[in-house]
Amino acid sequence: MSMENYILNFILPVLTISMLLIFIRVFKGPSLMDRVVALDLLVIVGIGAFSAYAVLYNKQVVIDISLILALIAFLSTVAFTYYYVKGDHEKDKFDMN
Amino acid sequence: MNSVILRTATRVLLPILLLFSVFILIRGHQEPGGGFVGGLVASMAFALYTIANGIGHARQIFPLSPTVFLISGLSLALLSGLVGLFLGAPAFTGIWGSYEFPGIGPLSTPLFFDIGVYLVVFGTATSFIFTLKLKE
Amino acid sequence: MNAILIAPIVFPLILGLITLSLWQNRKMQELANTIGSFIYLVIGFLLMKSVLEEGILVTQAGNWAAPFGISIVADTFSAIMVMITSVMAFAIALYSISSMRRSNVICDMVNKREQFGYYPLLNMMYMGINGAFLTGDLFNMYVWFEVMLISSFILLSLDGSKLQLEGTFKYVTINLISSAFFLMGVGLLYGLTGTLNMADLAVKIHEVENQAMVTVVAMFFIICFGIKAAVFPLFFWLPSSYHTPPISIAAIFAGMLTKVGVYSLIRVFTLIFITDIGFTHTIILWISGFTMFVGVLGAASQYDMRRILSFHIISQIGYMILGLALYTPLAIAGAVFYIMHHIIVKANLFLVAGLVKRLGGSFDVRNVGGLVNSYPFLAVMFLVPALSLAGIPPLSGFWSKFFVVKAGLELQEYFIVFVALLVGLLTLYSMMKIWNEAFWKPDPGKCTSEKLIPGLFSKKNIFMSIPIILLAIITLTIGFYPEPFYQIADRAANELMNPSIYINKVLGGVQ
Amino acid sequence: MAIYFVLFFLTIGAVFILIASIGLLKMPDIYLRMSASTIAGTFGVASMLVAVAIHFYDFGIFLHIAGVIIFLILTVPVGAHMLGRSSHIIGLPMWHKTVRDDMKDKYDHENHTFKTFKKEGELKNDTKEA
Amino acid sequence: MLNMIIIGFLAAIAAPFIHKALPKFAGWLLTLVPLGIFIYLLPMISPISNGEVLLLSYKWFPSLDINLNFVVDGLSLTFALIVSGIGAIIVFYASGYLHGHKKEGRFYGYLLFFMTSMLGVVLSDNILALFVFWELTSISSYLLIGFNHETERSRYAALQALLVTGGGGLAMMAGLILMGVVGGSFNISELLNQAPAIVGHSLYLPILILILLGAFTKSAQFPFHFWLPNAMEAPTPVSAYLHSATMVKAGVFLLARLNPVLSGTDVYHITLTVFGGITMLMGAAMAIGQNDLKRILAYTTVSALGIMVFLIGLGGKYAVTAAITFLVVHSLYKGGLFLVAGAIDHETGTRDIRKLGGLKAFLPLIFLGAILAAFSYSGIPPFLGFVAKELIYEATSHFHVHPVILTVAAVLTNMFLVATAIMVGVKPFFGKYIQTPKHPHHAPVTLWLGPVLLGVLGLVLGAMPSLISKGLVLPSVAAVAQAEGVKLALWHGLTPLLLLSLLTLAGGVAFYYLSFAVKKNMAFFDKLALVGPEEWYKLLLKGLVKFSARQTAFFQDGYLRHYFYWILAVFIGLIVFTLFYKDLFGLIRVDFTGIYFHEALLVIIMLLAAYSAIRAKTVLSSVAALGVVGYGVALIFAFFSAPDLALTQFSIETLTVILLVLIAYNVPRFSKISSRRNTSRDAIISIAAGLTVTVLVLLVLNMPSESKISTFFLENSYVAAHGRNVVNVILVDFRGLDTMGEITVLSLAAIGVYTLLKFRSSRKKVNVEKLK
Amino acid sequence: MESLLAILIGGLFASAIYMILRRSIIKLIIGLSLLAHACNLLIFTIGTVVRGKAPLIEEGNKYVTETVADPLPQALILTAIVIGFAVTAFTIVLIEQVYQSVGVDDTDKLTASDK
Amino acid sequence: MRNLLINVFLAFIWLALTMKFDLSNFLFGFVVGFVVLWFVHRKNKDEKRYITFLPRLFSFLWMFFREVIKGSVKIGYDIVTPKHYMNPGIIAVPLDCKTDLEITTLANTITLTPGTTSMAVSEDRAYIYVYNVYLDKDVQKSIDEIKNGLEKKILEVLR
Ligand code: NA
Ligand code: NA
Repeated sequence: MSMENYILNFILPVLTISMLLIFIRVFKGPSLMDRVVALDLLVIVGIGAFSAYAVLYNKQVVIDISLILALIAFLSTVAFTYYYVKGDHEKDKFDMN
Repeated sequence: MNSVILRTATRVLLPILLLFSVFILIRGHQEPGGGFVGGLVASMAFALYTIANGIGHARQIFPLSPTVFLISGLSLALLSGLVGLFLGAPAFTGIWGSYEFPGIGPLSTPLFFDIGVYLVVFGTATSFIFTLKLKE
Repeated sequence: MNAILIAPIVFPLILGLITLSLWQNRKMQELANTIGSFIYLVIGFLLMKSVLEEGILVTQAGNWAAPFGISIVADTFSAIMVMITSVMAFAIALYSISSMRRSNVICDMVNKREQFGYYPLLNMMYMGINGAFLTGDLFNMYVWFEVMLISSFILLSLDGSKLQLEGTFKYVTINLISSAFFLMGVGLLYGLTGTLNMADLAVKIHEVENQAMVTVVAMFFIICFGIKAAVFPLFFWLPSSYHTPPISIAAIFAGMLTKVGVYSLIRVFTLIFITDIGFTHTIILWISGFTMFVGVLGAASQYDMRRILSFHIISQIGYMILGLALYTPLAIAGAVFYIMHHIIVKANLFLVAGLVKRLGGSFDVRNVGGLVNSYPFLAVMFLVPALSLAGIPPLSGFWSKFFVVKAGLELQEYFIVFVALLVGLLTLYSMMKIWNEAFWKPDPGKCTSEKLIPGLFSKKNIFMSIPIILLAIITLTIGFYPEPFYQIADRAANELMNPSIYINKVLGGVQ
Repeated sequence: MAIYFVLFFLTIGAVFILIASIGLLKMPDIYLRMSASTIAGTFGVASMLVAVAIHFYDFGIFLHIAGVIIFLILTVPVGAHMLGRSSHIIGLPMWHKTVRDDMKDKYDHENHTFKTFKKEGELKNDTKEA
Repeated sequence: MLNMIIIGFLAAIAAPFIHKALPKFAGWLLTLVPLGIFIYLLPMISPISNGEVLLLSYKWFPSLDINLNFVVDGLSLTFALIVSGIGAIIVFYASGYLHGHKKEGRFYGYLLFFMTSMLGVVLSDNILALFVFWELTSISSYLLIGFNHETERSRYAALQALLVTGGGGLAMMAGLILMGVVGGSFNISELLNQAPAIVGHSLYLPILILILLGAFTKSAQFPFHFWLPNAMEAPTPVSAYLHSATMVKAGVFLLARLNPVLSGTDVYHITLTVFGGITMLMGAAMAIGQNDLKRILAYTTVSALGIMVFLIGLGGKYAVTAAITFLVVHSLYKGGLFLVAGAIDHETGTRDIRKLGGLKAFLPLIFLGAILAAFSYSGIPPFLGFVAKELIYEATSHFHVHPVILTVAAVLTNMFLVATAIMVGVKPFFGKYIQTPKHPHHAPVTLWLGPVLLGVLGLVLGAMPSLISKGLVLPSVAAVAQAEGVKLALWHGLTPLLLLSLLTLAGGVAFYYLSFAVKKNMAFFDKLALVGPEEWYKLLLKGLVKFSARQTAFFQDGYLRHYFYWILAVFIGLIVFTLFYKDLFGLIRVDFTGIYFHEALLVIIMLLAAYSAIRAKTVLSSVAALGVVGYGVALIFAFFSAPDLALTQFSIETLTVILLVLIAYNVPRFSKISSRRNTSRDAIISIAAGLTVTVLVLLVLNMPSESKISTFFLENSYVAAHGRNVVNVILVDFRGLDTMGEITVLSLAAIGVYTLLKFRSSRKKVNVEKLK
Repeated sequence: MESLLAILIGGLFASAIYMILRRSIIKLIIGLSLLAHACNLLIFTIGTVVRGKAPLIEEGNKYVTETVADPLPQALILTAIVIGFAVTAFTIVLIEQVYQSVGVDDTDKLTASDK
Repeated sequence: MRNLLINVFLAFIWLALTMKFDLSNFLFGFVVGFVVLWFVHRKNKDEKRYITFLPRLFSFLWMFFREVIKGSVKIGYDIVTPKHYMNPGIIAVPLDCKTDLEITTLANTITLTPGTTSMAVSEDRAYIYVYNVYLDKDVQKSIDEIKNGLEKKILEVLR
């Protein structure tokens, strides 16, 4: 089994299965924080996938994408938590089904 | 957001990210990146800083109105587009300097155009942030 | 030549930037905008002049040869549109001066508008409009559409009243869907032909192995431009929104924006999608009939002047589209002529409506009355565009209708001609309804402020009156002296009917 | 030889990411989910990046990757911290088997800060066995 | 000739200002305009009577062969003289009638505007120029009928007249264009030569019908006659001028003018005769039932117009001569009688003949004008009316088919007319004086001069018919019938026709007395009116408004999603229809080979996310699912060689989601507001739309273009544009203009967001201040 | 792969349409965003869909040496994404304003401008 | 800190001198630079700290690395097995760190270590609240673990 095949048939599937699981959490919530954690993780998985891609196609350019992805994930987390705390918490109770 | 951890982290991150954004901008012509992403990164850095340190602090290190960035960005892009026109070529003709600056390469109208894009994106995103912050 | 071609796009942007940097200084903004609008007017005329003298003008942005870069092309049709836009811009610039100074009548918040970017937005909208007119690239047209749209979104919502927000909301959402269709159409077309340059598309479209697919893709453009042009049954955004903004904005919208859609329809359906005319243009024909009819009927039950006028836009769009559908030189010339006439007349009617509101106190014709006695000159200024819209000879509207009807009769499309004529009659009915109510009927006394309001030529209203007179004079000129205007329209039509002229000019270097 | 290292680190990373994802789904409260997800952000991604570094074995790329890792080290914990902090401020419920909460009722809504911890007095009150 | 027209219009525009400057003399002064034109036209009689035809051509719109070509022949000159001559009298009359009226100046303006337009109609040789003037007469008529626009009835009548004549006009326009297209010219003088071609053309019938629609509506022929009596809301001078003497005859004029082109077929003659016959009988009969002076005159005008159409329909030299003569007579006496009616109204304050009597003593000169007109009207020798009536009977009795029926109809009509002549011209002046709202004084010269002049003219011309016979009537007949006319003569000897005339008079007197009985049973007529054409008009208008309201409520119902339904219906409908029509479904190829597991899974996740965005019960979960879709798109970009796109998509998606959450935070939960029926319908629609798009993509993928312009970018990106990231080079160089637009949009969005929020907040502040 | 993407595009399009047809204002904007994704993917799919062949010229080369992805659709999509973002941002804020003025998340309550 | 920069600078000079820009050469250059610095500063009391800085840094990193792996495996095991071994809780850990940088570094290190998360710093900066998934029966033991472990190492590196 070549490295390409290994990545294509093991690494990437594992990562996408992770995405599926994360997605379930994104959808289930129940609170906004849960979704934020999940989306955050989703971006992390994205970075992982990009790393695998960099190896797979021998393209280094994806690395910098990772950096921006990390920045994005961080920004969204901070923004969400910021507004979440600022906002009216009572409303979130509706969200806790 | 009164968290010393966040505050400290963003203060450390801001210069790094701004530098990184310029890096993204400059190398955009050769590798993935460019003015748009660069501008976004810069504004994200700024957004982080604003959220963590409050709009007052942010205003202190960023005294210009975002509109100034919009106007200067658009003007720069437009001017670099019109340079060709003044030289008798069609508008938006790329003009390249001969001297190769280290790390940047030759100065060129597409580069300035991209810088214009960077400024506009930065101005727009910052304007969003400030407006939404003001809204509270 | 390069400069004059790009100027209608670049200059409004420059003006927009200047006014934007004068954000808080109303006086300076007004001054800059008025002077700028005049320069813009000159640019519009210069472009027209160059095109008339030199034929189709082309410049390749970025100096990249034709199908690769973005071509900017001014044929007679584009030049006409650009010129009229500049005329409208000038009229609106003047009208804005006093319509905004007098804040208490039109809207409490109106005098704050400049502070919220009224002039920059207006100018950048012109940039988008002109871009759409001048571009020779389909995707670039999408970009200009968006420039135009987003400025119009903001302008539409500028006062932020509830009704306005609601109107804007509908306008925005429907237009976003239209943009999506545009984008999909461009994508599919690129897949089929591998190019975006419209001239190149016109060539490559014949090389598509399955021509039927071209026809399918053409439907996307009928839909997306149809929405922008407000044809049946895609017009709903227009009557929902056009009556909500301040009148100077409503006027420029009513005059210009739908015409951009019509322009684009005419452009692509005379240049690119002409491989299956029997199918595509028949569909357009049906659309035009329904558009005319449904639009005019929409107006019949309305009482708000702006609503009546809005519905009439739709019906008049039908005529223009009819010209395209008939697809003969006369018909296309008729459509072009119709556009010229309609922009001027419809914008003027909105401006007059603004004066009626100011002087009579309401947009609702039931609440206004007796204006023919209190403001006889205003009455004349209403009658000119109103009768013109109704197609009363020899005003401009008559000729427009005449060309289209004649073309229809020559093609033996009797039914559509019947619809067109019937709609003409109903238009007359609507216009006279406004006249009967607002001008003839005794003042119902519902708006008591009348005594306090100075006349048409008072210092406070003079800048509102001047553009109205200006536009009325244009209408009368077109009406009484149609020959040169027809010559130009005919020239435009000839170019449109013979796309090879356009194609050769644009692709000149390549082929 | 290097290829095996690459594969090894990739595998480690992918597996830990998968585990973190499962944890995210399985854990009973937000704090635990967060804790589970951190392992992906640190261990998982880091090992994958190491794999990339080994694969290219190039100084420029090494610098890039070091940059990414440093950046992650700077941001991931801050993000997690913010998540935890906010969740607690809002009062998102903790798992019923949570044994202790020293932060309870420490939040000062006016200054958006947490009051200091008083060891003796409050320790007993706050200690509660589930 | 053009100068004349231009002067007329200029005078019309100047009139209000002249009146403002010289309120006392404006009327006198403006009378000079029509009078001048009349005098200018008079000398042309002699060349015309020698058979000459003057053609003058002014270029106007040569590209479309629409030019101001004027023709002066018998027909146009006769009409032009009537228009300008009576015009002069009317303007003069109006200066007294409307003396001191607030809108007197405007009135002159309208009147002169009309007169000039009418001159344009009768003098035009170009049918389109004619149409232009024709419509102008409609508009001026509208303005004049609505002159007393404060009353609802005036406005109603004005609009009615405009819509009826305007509608007919539009039909006529189509007819004229068709005729021009068929005949190859818009000039009547050229079309005359094409007559056989036009008559023989398959479009002849539509042309005829369309033109007749124009003529019939303008000339108030059955069933379009109803607008004319209503038009009597106009001031009396207007009624005298437009609605009896001139404008309403435009239709007759047009028929006469186009007679050489269109006549000769059975359908032409039968249609004109039948409709003309019905109109003349009906108009005359209805006139009997009226009590209002002006309404009586209005219905008799309808009848008279019917007679003229009837005569043109009969054709032949007798009929046409009769028509032309009757036209002149009618203009003289009807104009006079209207002026009389106006004077009576002006002096007494009423027009109800039941309330009028014995005015002879108070208004002697008016009486003179009235009785002269009435004699001419009744066809009593030696008045011109007698000459005309004789000619009519001559024409009917000599007609080759059904002479008896035609003659009986003509006689009957004339009997009614005689009766009305007595009602209008005799009844108010004789008998006992009845108290009227105003006590009649001696009428000023402005009021009596006109009627007397017209009455005397009727007498003089009747006594010496040769005065107009050679100069006007015969050339007119030549123009209309392309044949030698009948010379006018007062005395034909003791013929059976004279007997008919006597019978007519006797019958007229009898009908006059019978009329009182008829009027007592008006209820019957009122009921009849309920099924008449005016009711159709009302129903049509009401129906229009109702239908419009319904239609608008149906289409423009305010529900955004219904608008989307329409758009989608068009989208799916058009595309699917085209796909079927062009039989493209067979070309779909689906190929699922070469897909990696993770790619498929990613697609599945995205679809699941999209689905859960739909099914989500809370806003946040929906937004989060949307975020997943967006990240998925970015991953696809990244997987398939678009790193720049992936970067952008990731950042943009995050920003969008952040924005959405900030905004949507106020909305706690989606309420379940759509019914199950709606949701399933929408589901079907959306799936259909989705399938359509999928099919399209598959189809396009199966027929990719051979060459793409991108090769150029790949080859030149580095060499010519010094950039290795081709996408970026395209963005900033190859297609920099796109990016220019793009950043403009961005800036605008920033301004927009600022504006929206800022305006809103300042508005809120205002509200708060108001509350305080 | 293109076929799969075609199905994805259709699915996204269908979801977008379904969301747009809902009465909720918020769902409408979510629908519009989905629509934008569908459009971008459509253009992307119609360009060349290849793995690991970004349209970048290798350092030291003057041209691309192998078949790479079509750069033009990518540039178009990039422009479209940015424009879409700008418009969406404005729309989101607009929708918030509309929502605040109506108070209910229901487009059926927005009929005043048509009455 | 200054010396670290100087060391890196020296490494770069080494790269420039050898004209061989790769990772191993950089590391080699770094070592050479370190040796040079050691040689220069071995008598200077203040500067000498740098010489021990690296060992301390590595010691900290090693400990951190160990903790990360330990925590990851622990939680990973917990996740993949059906039974829960978790005993979570929030504890207040008294702080010796004083400056922003110290506190932030400690907090981030705590968070980066799987199983623990710094939730907040108290107003007076006397305590850091830490969420611990595997709290010891004796809470003090968990507190000490942080205080004697990470905090000590960090302060050693930073002071
Ligand atoms: Na476990
Ligand atoms: Na942790």
